[in-house]
Amino acid sequence: MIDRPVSSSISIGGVLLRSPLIIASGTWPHEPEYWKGPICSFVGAACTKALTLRPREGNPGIRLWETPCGLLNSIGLQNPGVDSFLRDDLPKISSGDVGIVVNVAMESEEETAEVLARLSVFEDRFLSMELNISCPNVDAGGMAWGSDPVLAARAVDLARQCWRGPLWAKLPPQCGNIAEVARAVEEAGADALVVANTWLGMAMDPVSEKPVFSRNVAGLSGPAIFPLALRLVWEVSSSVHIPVIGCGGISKTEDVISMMLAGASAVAIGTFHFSDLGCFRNIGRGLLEHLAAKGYSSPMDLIGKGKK
Amino acid sequence: MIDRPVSSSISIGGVLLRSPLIIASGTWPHEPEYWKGPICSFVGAACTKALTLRPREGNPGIRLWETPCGLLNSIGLQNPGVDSFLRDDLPKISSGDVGIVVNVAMESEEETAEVLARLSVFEDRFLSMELNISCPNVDAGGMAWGSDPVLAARAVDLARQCWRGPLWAKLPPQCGNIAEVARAVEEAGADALVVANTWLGMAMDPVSEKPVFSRNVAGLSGPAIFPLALRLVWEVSSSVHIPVIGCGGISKTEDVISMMLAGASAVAIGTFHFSDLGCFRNIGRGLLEHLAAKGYSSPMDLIGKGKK
Amino acid sequence: MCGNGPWDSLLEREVTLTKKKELTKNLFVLSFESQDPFPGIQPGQFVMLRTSLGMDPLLGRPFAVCGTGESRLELLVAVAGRGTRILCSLPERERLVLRGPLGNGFPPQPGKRVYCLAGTTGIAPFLLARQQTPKIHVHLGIPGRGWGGLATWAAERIPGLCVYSEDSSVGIGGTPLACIDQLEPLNDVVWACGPTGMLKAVQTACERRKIPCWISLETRMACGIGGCHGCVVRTVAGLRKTCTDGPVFDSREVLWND
Amino acid sequence: MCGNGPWDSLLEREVTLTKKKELTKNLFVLSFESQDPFPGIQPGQFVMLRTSLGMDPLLGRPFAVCGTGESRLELLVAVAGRGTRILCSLPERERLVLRGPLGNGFPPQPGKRVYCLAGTTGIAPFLLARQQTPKIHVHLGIPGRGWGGLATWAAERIPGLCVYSEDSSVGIGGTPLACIDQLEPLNDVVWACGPTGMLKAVQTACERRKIPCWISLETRMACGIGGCHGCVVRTVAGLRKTCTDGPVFDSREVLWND
Ligand SMILES: Cc1cc2nc3c(=O)[nH]c(=O)nc-3n(C[C@H](O)[C@H](O)[C@H](O)COP(=O)(O)OP(=O)(O)OC[C@H]3O[C@@H](n4cnc5c(N)ncnc54)[C@H](O)[C@@H]3O)c2cc1C
Ligand SMILES: Cc1cc2nc3c(=O)[nH]c(=O)nc-3n(C[C@H](O)[C@H](O)[C@H](O)COP(=O)(O)OP(=O)(O)OC[C@H]3O[C@@H](n4cnc5c(N)ncnc54)[C@H](O)[C@@H]3O)c2cc1C
Ligand SMILES: Cc1cc2nc3c(=O)[nH]c(=O)nc-3n(C[C@H](O)[C@H](O)[C@H](O)COP(=O)(O)O)c2cc1C
Ligand SMILES: Cc1cc2nc3c(=O)[nH]c(=O)nc-3n(C[C@H](O)[C@H](O)[C@H](O)COP(=O)(O)O)c2cc1C
Ligand code: FES
Ligand code: FES
Repeated sequence: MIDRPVSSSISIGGVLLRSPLIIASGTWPHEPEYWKGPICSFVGAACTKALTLRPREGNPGIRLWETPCGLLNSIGLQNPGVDSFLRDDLPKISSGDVGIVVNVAMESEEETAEVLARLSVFEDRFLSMELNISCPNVDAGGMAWGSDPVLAARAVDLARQCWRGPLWAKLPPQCGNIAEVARAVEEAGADALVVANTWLGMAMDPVSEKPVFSRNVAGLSGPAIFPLALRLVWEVSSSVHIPVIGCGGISKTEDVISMMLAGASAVAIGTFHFSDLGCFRNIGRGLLEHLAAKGYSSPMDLIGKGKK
Repeated sequence: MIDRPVSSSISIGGVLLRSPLIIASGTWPHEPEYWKGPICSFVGAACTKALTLRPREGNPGIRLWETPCGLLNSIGLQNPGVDSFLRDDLPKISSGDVGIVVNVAMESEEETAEVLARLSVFEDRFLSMELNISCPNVDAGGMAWGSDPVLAARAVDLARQCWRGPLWAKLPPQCGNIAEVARAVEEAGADALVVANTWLGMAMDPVSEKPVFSRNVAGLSGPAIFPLALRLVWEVSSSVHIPVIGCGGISKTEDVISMMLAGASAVAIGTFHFSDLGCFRNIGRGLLEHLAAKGYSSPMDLIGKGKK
Repeated sequence: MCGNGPWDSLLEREVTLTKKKELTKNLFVLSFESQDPFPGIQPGQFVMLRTSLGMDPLLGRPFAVCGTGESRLELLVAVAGRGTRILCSLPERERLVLRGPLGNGFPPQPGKRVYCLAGTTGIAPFLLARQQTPKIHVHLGIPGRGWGGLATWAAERIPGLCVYSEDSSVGIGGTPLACIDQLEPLNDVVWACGPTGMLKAVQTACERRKIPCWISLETRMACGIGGCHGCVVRTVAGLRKTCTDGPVFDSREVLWND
Repeated sequence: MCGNGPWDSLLEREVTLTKKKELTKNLFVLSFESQDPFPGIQPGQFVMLRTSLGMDPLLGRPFAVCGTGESRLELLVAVAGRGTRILCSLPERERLVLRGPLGNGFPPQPGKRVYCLAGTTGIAPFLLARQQTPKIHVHLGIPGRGWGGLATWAAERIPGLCVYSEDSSVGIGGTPLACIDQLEPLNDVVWACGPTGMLKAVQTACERRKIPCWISLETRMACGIGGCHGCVVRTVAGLRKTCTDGPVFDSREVLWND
């Protein structure tokens, strides 16, 4: 075993990231101090909160509910709309040193086309565009787009026509057959898949005897779902040729290694940094140590190795 | 509000249980001392380990893997076969004071018919028969039966012909549309539904760089999955008229109340008693206190109340 | 923001529980010691506290800072549910993780008389305020004798503390709202912290008497830094985040969530 | 099995960590005190230990009992992963939950000389055995000086303890297996506890020399009481549960899982 310098950088369908750790959409402040400096030193890219054409207030009532090792959320795509994002937020987050993945919530085809047209003007500011066809917290669109191979392909096809940069599609964990959806989306021209979003869950309030959330259901994230997300990554990455980004409950170095062994090219981390801001650094350092101990020169050496 | 004595007993499609807390299949020793006395004082019934026609060794290799607030298992239906169960185990567990729910793993139609014929001789020893069409840990049969409305109906239809006592069908959490499966099973003659079994998950060993389990995937149980199981109970109980037994991750009184508010008539608890044998008593006592505080006379007052 | 703790950014750090004092059943003063000094903390600013053991409970819990010194920090924690029960059951010497200080405190009021109205643990920010500006007037409301331990302890730290109890068993009968009637719109301001019901009542009373009033809100939080959109509150300026736009708001702006 | 603890059944109980002694880096002796007395515990029997704080880690961890008195119990715990790291990081006075004693210990050997072969923490059951039958012979193997603290501590409790180290830095160079060559098939029996690799070597050596031999196995466990089927081991009599059929087995019966 020769001692080679270990690099943490990876490439996802041509997009180069300095680390395979991505900050998951909807979890990171759009404030400049969080897009640079030591807090981001092991972060390969960060996703924005989902954008829609018009500003959205999101869901009323309780939005967060802690569960064992997990978090239910019903934020519901609150965002200032694409124009306000481009005007107010983009300059702030572009001033940092973290690559930006812009997350776009699939709405109607017309609305989504319009959002992508406006984002395209700033295409060079984004590492990639993540098409969110998996939000469980809205009535129209959202998850419905990603739950069916035909609809999912249609969404990605449309996006492909309106967006020339790298295009990632973020799939919902609950669909009849995720491998089929994944293949349909690949064929429609996605450059990578994010597997997956939050899982449909629910909470009841024993005191009021009513569902906690205004929409009854909500999305479950956090360490609780890791074993479930890992299984999806294993399954999807065996069904497509484009890179897969693992997402769901990652909290430690072993989780990242596991995701990559199962076929992921990178991972996105959301909920866990709510409790531990040091997680990117701890995971990143742990990953480098693991690679060195195993004699690998890059995290890419891990991708899919667990299938052999 | 009049102070009435609170009873904890409930009825599931005519089957009377002294408490809505059931011990989930495959988690409780078939030894007499665990089927009587204080350890069972708040237990309404206990399910046996899944039975098959012939003895089964179960899966080789690692069978357990702890996850955040959860447990992956790949036991794979290890059991001594129905004859040995009837000869050696049934006398032992019948000597106690806990009602027995016999769990039967769906195999081929011929095998299952044979198992049910042999069990039928002892029909009066069982509170009910739980048909397991949801085991994720075997290749043939298992979960495949429960993932599709047509197959699920066929399995229950067959069982209905071979078993005259109460028949519960235990559904898998991952099927294209669980409400459809539930309706098909109801129509085929099931008396109650158990929603649900373990969730398909996975674990990787970063050291060996291989999947931990011999069958790659395994079943996730424990508190981690509670919010997911609750959502299924909510959905299924709105789609059928027969009682639903909630199962998945229950660990506290609030969980039982939540399941019942969402439409469950009773609950099954598995993984959590691995860490806390006092859970039945703590949950049972908490439930009685809650009912008294709310002025209810029976846990049945809670069923489906969260939907109104 | 750079240090040599376990994380370069001192936004989050490990601390040691050095002292745990039970004021009354289910109410504790927890004192923590950090390796690195804390920055200046404004009354009303808060921290998120979690154990460093397992991942359940997963999220930190928000608490207003009630005392600081150099590398020392004090919180007043009531057992409200599972998370606080666990935090309050930890023995001294346990190591925990603390994120903060977070949010914006009560705005300084040069030339005005400040009346601080607290509901039970809502006294926390005013203990810190008093440490910094001794001439504030603090009024504490408690339900009754069960909370007497809090009143006694707070009175030691805030000479002249006015205590009210709903059942008249301790101090003056009634609630701190009583004092609003005596305030002067041009010279006085109110700072309030406590349960939502009390804050709404304070808001209404101050509105009526045209007394400037700032209130510190409590909402569920996941991140505390503006990332999750979980803590929003409806205001005249639209939805605002309690963690970064608050937790202290001008009471005239707050429209609540219901 | 009935008492007045938190559960009627004393199979599971709350205990207090009364003393934590660090023998060497990542190796601790933990002493617990229970409200109710423990039943008689056989060497080789184990308990499952978990924190009573959150639900992560979810499962108890199995440890052989290394000492008891009345309502006191002692475990020797090495940090092996996440669960043991958390257990060993708890400060004294913490409350934990303990299930047991579980399983079957080493079978008494009247009229025979008992040679106990331990690999590192595998010494635990023999510390208890020695407390009960002083005339057993105990041989401890450690990798090297890093584990010296264990050897020193164990030697205080087991006068005449034979210590071996693989790198010859402590005691005799080599492993406790060396002593098997000197044993007499009719008069001597071997009890062994330690890592699986060592147990396999002991099994083979005793088989060859026809020395009766009992080994205590380590497998993953969820329940410890025979409910989950997670801890099975392949034996000549088919699959057996380590928790209830073992953890001590006649070495001739064990076929292992690979
Ligand atoms: C800015 C701020 C300052 C606070 N200062 C103090 C203080 O100084 N002393 C004190 O005792 N308490 C304070 N609280 C309230 C304290 O955060 C809650 O009592 C605590 O989070 C309850 O957690 P739990 O796990 O015990 O309750 P659970 O009900 O089990 O908690 C479940 C979830 O709901 C959240 N939650 C429940 N109740 C509240 C609440 N009232 N406010 C916010 N989140 C809640 C929890 O954080 C957790 O995520 C403050 C809250 C906020 C937002
Ligand atoms: C009957 C018996 C007696 C034991 N006696 C002792 C003792 O006296 N002193 C001591 O230090 N250790 C003893 N062990 C081993 C101890 O149980 C493990 O080191 C411990 O469970 C590791 O937990 P972890 O969370 O630190 O490791 P992790 O690897 O993070 O644990 C993950 C899971 O795997 C299980 N696991 C991992 N390693 C083992 C192992 N070697 N044996 C069983 N389960 C394992 C854990 O219990 C847990 O469920 C004994 C094991 C058994 C079965
Ligand atoms: C509070 C919150 C808000 C989220 N908002 C979005 C969003 O706007 N767009 C999106 O694609 N995913 C969103 N997600 C999903 C996360 O990006 C991620 O896919 C999911 O939480 C699973 O990963 P985790 O377990 O690491 O959090 C959100 C998750 C949370 C917890
Ligand atoms: C170790 C183990 C073995 C199980 N064996 C069976 C079984 O034989 N038959 C069955 O229907 N379910 C079996 N299950 C599933 C449980 O009965 C239950 O449905 C599931 O674990 C979810 O509930 P829980 O989270 O309360 O454990 C098993 C679960 C575990 C953890
Ligand atoms: S707590 Fe996350 S945005 Fe306020
Ligand atoms: S640990 Fe559950 S059967 Fe042995």
